[in-house]
Amino acid sequence: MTVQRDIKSGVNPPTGSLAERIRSHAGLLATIGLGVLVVLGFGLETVLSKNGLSKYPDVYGAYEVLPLVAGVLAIALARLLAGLLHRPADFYERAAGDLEEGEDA
Amino acid sequence: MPDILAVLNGVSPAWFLIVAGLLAWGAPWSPVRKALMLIGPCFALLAWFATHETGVYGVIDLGPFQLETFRFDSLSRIWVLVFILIAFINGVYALHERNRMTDGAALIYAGAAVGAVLSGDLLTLFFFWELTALASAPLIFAAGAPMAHRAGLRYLAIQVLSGVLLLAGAAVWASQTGSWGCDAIGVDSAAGVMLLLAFGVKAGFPLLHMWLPDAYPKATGVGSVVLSAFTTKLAVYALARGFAGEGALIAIGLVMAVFPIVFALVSNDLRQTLAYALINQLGFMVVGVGLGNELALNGAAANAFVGVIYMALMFMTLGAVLHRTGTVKATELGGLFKSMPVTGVCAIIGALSVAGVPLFSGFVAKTLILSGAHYAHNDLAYAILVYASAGVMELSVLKVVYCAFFGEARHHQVREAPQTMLLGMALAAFLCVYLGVDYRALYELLPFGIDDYEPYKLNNVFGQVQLLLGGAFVFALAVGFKLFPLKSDHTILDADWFYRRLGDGAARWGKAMGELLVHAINTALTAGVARLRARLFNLFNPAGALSREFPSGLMALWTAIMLAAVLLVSYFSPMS
Amino acid sequence: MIEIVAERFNYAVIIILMMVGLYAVIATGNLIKRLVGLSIFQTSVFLLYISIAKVFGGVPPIFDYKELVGYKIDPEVVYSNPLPHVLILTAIVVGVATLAVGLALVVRIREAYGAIEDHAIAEADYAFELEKGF
Amino acid sequence: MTVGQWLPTALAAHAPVLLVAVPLILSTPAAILRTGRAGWAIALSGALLALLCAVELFLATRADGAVISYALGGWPPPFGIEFRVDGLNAALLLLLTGAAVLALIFARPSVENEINADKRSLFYSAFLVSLSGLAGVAITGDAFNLFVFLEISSIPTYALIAMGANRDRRALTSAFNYLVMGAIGATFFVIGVGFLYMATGTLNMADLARLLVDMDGDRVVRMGFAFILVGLGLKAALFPLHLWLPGAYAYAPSFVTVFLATTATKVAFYVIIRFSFDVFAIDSGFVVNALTYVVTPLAIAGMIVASAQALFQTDVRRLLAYSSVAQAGYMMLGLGMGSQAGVSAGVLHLINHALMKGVLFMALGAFAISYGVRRIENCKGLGMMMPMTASAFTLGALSLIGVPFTVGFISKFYLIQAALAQGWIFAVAAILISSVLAVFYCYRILVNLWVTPIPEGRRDLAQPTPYLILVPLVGLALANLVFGVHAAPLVDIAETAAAAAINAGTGS
Repeated sequence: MTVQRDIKSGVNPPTGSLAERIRSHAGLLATIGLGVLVVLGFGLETVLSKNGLSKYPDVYGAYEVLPLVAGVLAIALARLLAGLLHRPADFYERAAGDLEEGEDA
Repeated sequence: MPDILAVLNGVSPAWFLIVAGLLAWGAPWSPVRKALMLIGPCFALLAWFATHETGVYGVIDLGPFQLETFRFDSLSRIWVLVFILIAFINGVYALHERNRMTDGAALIYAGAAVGAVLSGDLLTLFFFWELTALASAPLIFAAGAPMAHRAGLRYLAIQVLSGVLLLAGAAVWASQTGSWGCDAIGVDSAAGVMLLLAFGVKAGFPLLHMWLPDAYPKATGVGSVVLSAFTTKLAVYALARGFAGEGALIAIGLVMAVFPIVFALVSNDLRQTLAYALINQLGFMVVGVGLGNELALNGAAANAFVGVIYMALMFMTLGAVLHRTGTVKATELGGLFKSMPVTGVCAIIGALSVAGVPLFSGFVAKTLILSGAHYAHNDLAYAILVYASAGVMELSVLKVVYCAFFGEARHHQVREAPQTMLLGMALAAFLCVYLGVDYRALYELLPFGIDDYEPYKLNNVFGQVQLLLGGAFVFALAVGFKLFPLKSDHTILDADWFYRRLGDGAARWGKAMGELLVHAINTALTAGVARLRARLFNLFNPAGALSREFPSGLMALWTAIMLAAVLLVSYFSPMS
Repeated sequence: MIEIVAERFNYAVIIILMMVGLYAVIATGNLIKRLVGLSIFQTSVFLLYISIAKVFGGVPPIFDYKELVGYKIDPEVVYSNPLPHVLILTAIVVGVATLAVGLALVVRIREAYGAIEDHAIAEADYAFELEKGF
Repeated sequence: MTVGQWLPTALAAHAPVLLVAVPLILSTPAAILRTGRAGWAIALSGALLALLCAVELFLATRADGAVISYALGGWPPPFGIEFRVDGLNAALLLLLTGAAVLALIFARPSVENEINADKRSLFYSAFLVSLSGLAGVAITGDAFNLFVFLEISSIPTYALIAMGANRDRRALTSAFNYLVMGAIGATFFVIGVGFLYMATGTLNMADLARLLVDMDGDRVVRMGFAFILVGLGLKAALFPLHLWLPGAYAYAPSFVTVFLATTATKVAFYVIIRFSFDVFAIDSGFVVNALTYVVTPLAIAGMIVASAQALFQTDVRRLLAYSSVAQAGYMMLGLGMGSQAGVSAGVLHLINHALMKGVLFMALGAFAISYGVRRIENCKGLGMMMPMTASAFTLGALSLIGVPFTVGFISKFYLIQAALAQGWIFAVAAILISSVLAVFYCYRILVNLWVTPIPEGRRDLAQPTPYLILVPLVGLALANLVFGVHAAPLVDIAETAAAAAINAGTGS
């Protein structure tokens, strides 16, 4: 057990099998893969359709951009909201008097 | 149909569930209760199959009015079926649990929900409406903690309030129209508004929604599964019954589909995240009901059907996590996929269904509502729904799956969930996939025939996949740059602040001021005035003059006053 | 003027008695006095009924008895109405019975509480209630 | 006179007078015999005979508009005293005698527990007199005779309440209060009758009704109406004239509370209905105005204030007593509407309230016998110890709240409907608020009954509930349920009664 942990500790990253290296960078690889797919999707649409991005005019243009914008927007909003409305976890419990000073949930 | 089934023709499935629930409540032996939890839904399902013709059965004649306890038609039967299914799946899922309170309560709750869907008049609806409230509260209380107790009381109060609104609205409605029938109502009258509010409380309308993220995360692991399934979908059914095509519902539904997303993203309690995601789901259905065309109504029904299953699946996986780790807080979980792979797979299937990935059940249902919005030429609704569905809805379920099963590992020493829980989850997961593939089976249940509708058209699938990929990409980027998920244990204020903090604070302030006032009276008044105070106290305290044993003098005075009142009134009355 | 007053003198007295009786019930804390007030109040009603029965210029409704033809009522003579008198006899009996029960109760109350003032009794009850806790 | 279906014709012909006379006569042997059991047997047989007569009268008046008139002593009305039975008081007589029989079955164990052995026969004797008086009030057609019966029923009631002094001396003061107020109420009534006599020269109620139709503007008549309404309001515990009631219900012996709660105020209600709708013409402006502007606001205030007061009680019976005041508000509200639907709903609630309060007070009596329970916090764990009784109590409480499939729901439903027919949304709101309050005060008891664990040491005190209590208790509890589901018979009775009250007034 201790031996293994020594090997895997971050002192010497390049060691270890390919699978392990993939696993440790799974997040990055997934992000890149997704990015490629998204770009591919838009590319495909642009190539295949006559009027630019909108391949299916009856489905409102390049609405597929929406999630990108919306996702960014939502996460930004969420962070803003968290900053504004953020309270300790036991906020209500303390307010309601379930918890006294110095007591934990 | 076999002859055996003919006996059950016209017997409301609700009774099987309720009777099984009552028996389970009384049965002290766990195996008996577990058997009842499986047998009850089975019989209910048989009754559902046996009643193959639509119509009104089980009319109870109460003299002045008639209670229609079993109205079986194209709209109600799909809801009933999914309620029975989920009651059964929950029965399987809960096999490991030894809790007398929740077993019976879950069955009665399911029965009440089925009964409410099947009720043909507002009085019957009210009865089952309140029964769902009463039967579901134990599922929250059973969690045991004082927090759960308080949340359960808040939940119960709000649910009962909804029932009272319903009864009041029904009474006014009946007095205006002379009918207790539970049919199209509309918001033109005061009664209609009252009924809409009553339904809206249960459907989680904006600002009326706070009971949902408040109570669901505090229920027991098993309890939250059934809680997520019945109450809100029942409300959607009631809305579809009474307010189909009501324009206001589109706006309400859109708000419901959008605003919870932000809360879902920042909530630390994963079950709370799911509760917000549930409101978002409900928003879709409410928009579908509000649009009111056949496609959209079908979409609302289909969404309710698959929504019950995949939301239950999500709650089941988190229930399993809770069972093993004792927590569902994002900050305390992570990397569970290694130790609970089956649960993890089920969660992923659930998440894919929620997100609406093609070949999963969410896709075939959600696309109906989107098409409905398109068909109605409601561009704004369409755009917002797209935003809410593929873009961000996905984020919140991705967050649940990511926080619990991937990311930084925090629990190394847990076992896989119990076999029975896995079986329950597997059943639900199977349905999620099956309905996504064999979507005709789902479409045949819908209230309006849609043989010609084809969800798997190239543009549809392609567009949807693109949406999902975009959402996933944003999520992955955000995770990569450590922008998300937020890693802190916190409470995010929601509308419940108004009553939990502001209302509570006002009550506290009032009490403190009252105490100060009493104190001031106590100290400030001199001996001469103290006599008056003593009198006041004698009058108003529990043993005081107003309730004490010696009121005959006071009473004689009242008599004189009342005599004067009657004399005055009768003296100055005009002659008829 | 005098005539009007004289004509209604009875009713004035009745109203005064009624108010006196009711006031006594309201104002006094002494249970016996309260019963006395009640009696005055009831008596005013007896007077009311008897006053109703009085017909000005009427004679007592006592009829001559003539053999063979029975009672003879003289159409020339104005009689007072006998019925209210009869009624009020019953009411008096009822009033006496009520008073008797009331007095018996006061005796029992005195035995139980050692007091017949309502504030003393209320305080005793209050103390008892406090002892048990709300 | 209609020939009876039940009794031999000879008896049936005299059923009205027998109904009153039998209990009155039997009270003497009950007093003389001096053993509790014998007294009980005599009282029960008296009540049973009265019940038979009541059933006979009830059946005879089922036909539409049927009226039985019985001339007492052979003097024809309007000169002699008349006993007059129609759809309205036939139902009340049935309720009265039925409740008396059930209460008496309950009485034996209860009285043996609470009353000294040497007083029991006198106790039953007083009860019989009281029953006879109440029956007389309900049956008589003569206004002054009604006053006499009112006092005949009241005076023994004061004594019966005072019998509770064995357990709590406050019974004495409660009885005294009731006496003072009852006497004032009865005196007010008799003043009112005096005014009516001044104005019309008759005391027969049917005759009065005939004459009063054309005397709308007469101030003496209006004065009489005011006195009669207030006097009866006192007897019926109309808020705020209810102050005698909580003490009387709380400290009287259990049996007396059961009997009073199911009958005494109900009879006073009947008289209010009789006078407001039958004797005085309901279309007179002053009656309508008094009902609308005085009775209705007070009824609504009573429904809410008394329910709120019930919320803060510690003694279970006081709690239910305040709830009775609130329920009286419901009935008054029905009357206050002045419509046939309103009166019908009021009468229905009158009957239903007797059913539910009968169950509740009987169950409390059973608790008191087995464990001496009187306060709410002492109810802890009784659900486990006495499941049958506690279940019956729970059923009664649910009925009180107005849960569907209980009688409480039916009458509230009719009340709401009647209110809506008038367009009285505020009345509907008041009913709902009062019901919510009822939920809370019932919740306080029910939680103690079922949820809280059995306190240490109580298990050892266990005593089985006597069968003589269980039988009437369960019977009444089931009646709550049965008539809640199958409401038609009671509704029919109430509607006949309302029709009798209103049509008799306008028709004659």
